[in-house]
Amino acid sequence: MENKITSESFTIPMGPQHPALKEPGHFQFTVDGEIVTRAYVRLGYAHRGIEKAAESRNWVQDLYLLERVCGICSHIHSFAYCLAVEQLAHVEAPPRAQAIRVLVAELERIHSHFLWMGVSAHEAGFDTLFMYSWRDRETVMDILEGLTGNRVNYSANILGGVKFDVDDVQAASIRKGLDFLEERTNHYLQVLGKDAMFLQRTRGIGVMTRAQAEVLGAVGPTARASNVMRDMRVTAPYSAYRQFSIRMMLDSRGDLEARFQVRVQELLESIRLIRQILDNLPQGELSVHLPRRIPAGEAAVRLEAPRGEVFYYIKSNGTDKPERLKVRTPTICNLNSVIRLAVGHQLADVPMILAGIDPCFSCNDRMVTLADERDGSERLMTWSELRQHGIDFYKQAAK
Amino acid sequence: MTLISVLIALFVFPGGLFLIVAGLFYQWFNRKLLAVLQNRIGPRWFQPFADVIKLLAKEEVIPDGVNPYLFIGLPIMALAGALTAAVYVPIAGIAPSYGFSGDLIVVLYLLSLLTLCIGLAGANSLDRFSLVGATRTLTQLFSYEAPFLLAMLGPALVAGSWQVGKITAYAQNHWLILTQPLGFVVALVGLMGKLEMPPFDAPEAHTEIVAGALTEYSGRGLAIFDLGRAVELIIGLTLVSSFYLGGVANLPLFVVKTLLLLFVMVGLQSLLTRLRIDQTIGLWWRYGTLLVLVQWFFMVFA
Amino acid sequence: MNNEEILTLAEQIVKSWDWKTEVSRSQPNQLDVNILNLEQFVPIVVGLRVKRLGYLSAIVGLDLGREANQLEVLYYFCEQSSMIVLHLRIPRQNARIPSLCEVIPSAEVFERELREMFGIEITGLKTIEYLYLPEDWPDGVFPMRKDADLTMVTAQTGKV
Amino acid sequence: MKEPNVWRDVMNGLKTWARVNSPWVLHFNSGSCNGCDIEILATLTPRYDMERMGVKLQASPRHADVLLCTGPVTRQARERLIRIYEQMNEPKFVVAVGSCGISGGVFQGCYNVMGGIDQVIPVNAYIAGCPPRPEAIIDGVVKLLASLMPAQRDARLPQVEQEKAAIQ
Repeated sequence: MENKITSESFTIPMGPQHPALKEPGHFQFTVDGEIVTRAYVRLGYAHRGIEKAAESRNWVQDLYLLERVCGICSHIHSFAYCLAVEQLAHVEAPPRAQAIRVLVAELERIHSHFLWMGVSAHEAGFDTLFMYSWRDRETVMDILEGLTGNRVNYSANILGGVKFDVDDVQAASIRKGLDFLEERTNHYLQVLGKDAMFLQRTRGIGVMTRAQAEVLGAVGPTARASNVMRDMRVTAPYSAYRQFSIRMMLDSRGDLEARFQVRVQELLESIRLIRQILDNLPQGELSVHLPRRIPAGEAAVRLEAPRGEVFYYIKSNGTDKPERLKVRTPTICNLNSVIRLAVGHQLADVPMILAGIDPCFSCNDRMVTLADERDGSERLMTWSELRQHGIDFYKQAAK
Repeated sequence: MTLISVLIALFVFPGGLFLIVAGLFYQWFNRKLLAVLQNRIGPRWFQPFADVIKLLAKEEVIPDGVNPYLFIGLPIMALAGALTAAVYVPIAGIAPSYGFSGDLIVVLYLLSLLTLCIGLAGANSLDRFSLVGATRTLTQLFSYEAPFLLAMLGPALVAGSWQVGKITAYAQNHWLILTQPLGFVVALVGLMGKLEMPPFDAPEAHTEIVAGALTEYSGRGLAIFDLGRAVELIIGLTLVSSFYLGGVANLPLFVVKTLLLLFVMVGLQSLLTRLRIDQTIGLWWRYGTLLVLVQWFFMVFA
Repeated sequence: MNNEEILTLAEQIVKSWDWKTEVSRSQPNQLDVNILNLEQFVPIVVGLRVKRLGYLSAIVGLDLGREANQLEVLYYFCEQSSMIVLHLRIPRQNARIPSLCEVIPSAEVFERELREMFGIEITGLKTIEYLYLPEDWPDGVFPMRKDADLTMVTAQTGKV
Repeated sequence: MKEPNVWRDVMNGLKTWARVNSPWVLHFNSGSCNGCDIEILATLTPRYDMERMGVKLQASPRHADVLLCTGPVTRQARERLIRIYEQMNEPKFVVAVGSCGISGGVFQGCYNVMGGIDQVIPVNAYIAGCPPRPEAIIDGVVKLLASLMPAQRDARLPQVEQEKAAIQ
């Protein structure tokens, strides 16, 4: 009897400790049977207060702090920070350093996209693809380790340049790894586009139209899968992307399949770009000197992280510490779309939709929240509350 | 004397201990093969045994608000059901210990008892994930049960008996996979659904609902359910291979045929994506049942 | 439209009507618009939206310190490589700005953050619960303000 | 009198053997940067394959024996962490993975960070690194479990005694 009462609406919490989320974030889905009728997000489990902490540390310490905003896209955060600080100090990193930064950024994109492919295949219950894509990901991890000495937080950047050089031996080993990755990527492109069982889980699921994507402020591959032209590397080229141009991958379908296709095609494009950089690596110094105190001023930079546009704002007051540092990460823009897209879908599709934007909560949580979908009056109910609510509801109905 | 032989049949061989050990071994084979297909090394041969022993030694907490008798009783009932079913099935190539006309139906329903118990165990708990898992488990039960039953009745129809022993005897001389290929496919895939193997693991989809109906179980309860599954794996494999693959007259034949069947199932597992629960139902009722009915049509009129 | 055209058009828009604004170009690709009258803020954003000049990339809050006794909010509208930055300055006490949610739904996220971190009331913002700070966060402490008293962590763990 | 003792020893030995060989792991991120989390995930994949040690990633705290914790504990995650720890059934072990989990790491002093995992729940093993390599994570878990073996435990006893004496 009680089950009957509560079946009218049923809330499923997801996270913060939840296998679909490698990171904490709390989702709540109200379901009717298996259909989601409401979605709600609560972040803050990984909120550490990095922006505030950055104000109390000096410019060099901040580099290492910001690298740990996110472990998956660590390079792009320190890249953005360095660009902004260099802009404030009116210096530019030497061409060779810029090329190496972009090189690492693209390698990181490859690692991130492979990681995402595995995780989303895992969400779909396709563990074989998860295992294979992570096995292949180890190749790019080896390359990164060989280059920088660490598998995850590379700390390749220093203010004014990069820490290490790429010599011929390393270039050769990168090329060798890339050949393997290219072959595998082409294979995955086929699998993702042809496997009927997989398409059943992706085709036509979580469709976001171009207009929706623009209104919801989607960025990165999520936006590009809905045919929105937003790719900072192309529309607002920075650093070495001015010399080494990249093609924007677009798809007009806007569903999960499109997001898969866009990302896998970006892999091929990144591989092409890395080869081009290796062939035309500029000669010269690796870094320039930056003063300990950065001149007062403001700088805002926008970079293309694997997940989309990342925005850094830095204000300096002329001392050895920043006055204000603001980070806006891509996931926060894309989460908006998830909570709206989830409504009306099957509960079983939700992890896939979530994985479709490649969420990264630790990025966000440094400074953000988000919530709600419709009226904002969403209420958390425990199971017993819900039950009591149902009993009261029927008591009143009986009167 | 008879009492002793009955007890042995129930607790040692072919029921009880033997089944459990063999079931765990088959589980290892399943996991190992899956790992190899996924390019991994996979677990060691004693892994399922270690898992079960560890679970048995682990603290069991009965959560607040559940019926404690049901909480403890359901796993035992599930295992008992599966073990009882073994008595009527030609395990390890030995003719069934007991049999009566129509025991096929009893076996099939004893096998469903496990699923039913898992569903009830989930519904008994107050955990949301368990409840969704229970709903899915029972939904899936209703979707594959009919086609699977129909597929198992195909051999019964040609053998002219609804007794497992007699069907097996008939099937030893007839490779029914050749005459009833559709039935075989449905029975094989139905078995995967019954065992909640991928791609039919929506009821315990980790990424959506944690561990499904058994989220709240730990320790002993989980171990016993696990044993129940292991036993069901063996019985299911035995049934399908003895009906469709030309019978299991002796031990080597039994081992070869059941492992072959398991190999095919593992291959399917590693190749396929998890189906959504509505897709599962669609698959069974739209294609599964239809296929078997087509099969029957040919059997009756040809 | 190239960057220069975008910025010129934006400049024309914010200078039209009787909107009280100060316009400057701090960077070649950046247009800074100082909005002097808070009530004209939303109409200006609507004006930019109508011409599809940029999407809201980020909202940045700034604490200008005790001497200035002001908070500043920057709205970054980006299109291609050009940035149109709207500056709002408000007093630290009873800080209040209008919400953009009606015009730009995705602004909600940024405004909530602003509200929690700087204690700026957003008129018209529907959801006002703490959504990113912990539930037990003390009232009236806004972590990103320069004078925020954040000693409670040290008090709780006995560690720095 | 002797009979039951032998029986008990055998059963205890069996239990320990099973525990060492079948650690089911639950992963909790209490505010980490994901670096450690992806490395934990990497230990499941073909190159490292934790399943060959019997490690299985579990989703429900009720099923898990070892809690792998990453990251500094944020105020928000603190309660969840305690609740998950309490939901786990005995015997249970906690492993702090990464520098942040050990001490708070680079996030020490942030207003929303309480410090390392051991500020909140008891920790049995620490794995250092930022992030630790997958090999290091596997090594840490194995070392933790090996310490359950009576032989190892007894071998460590004199050392512990010495340390105790030294402290006194």
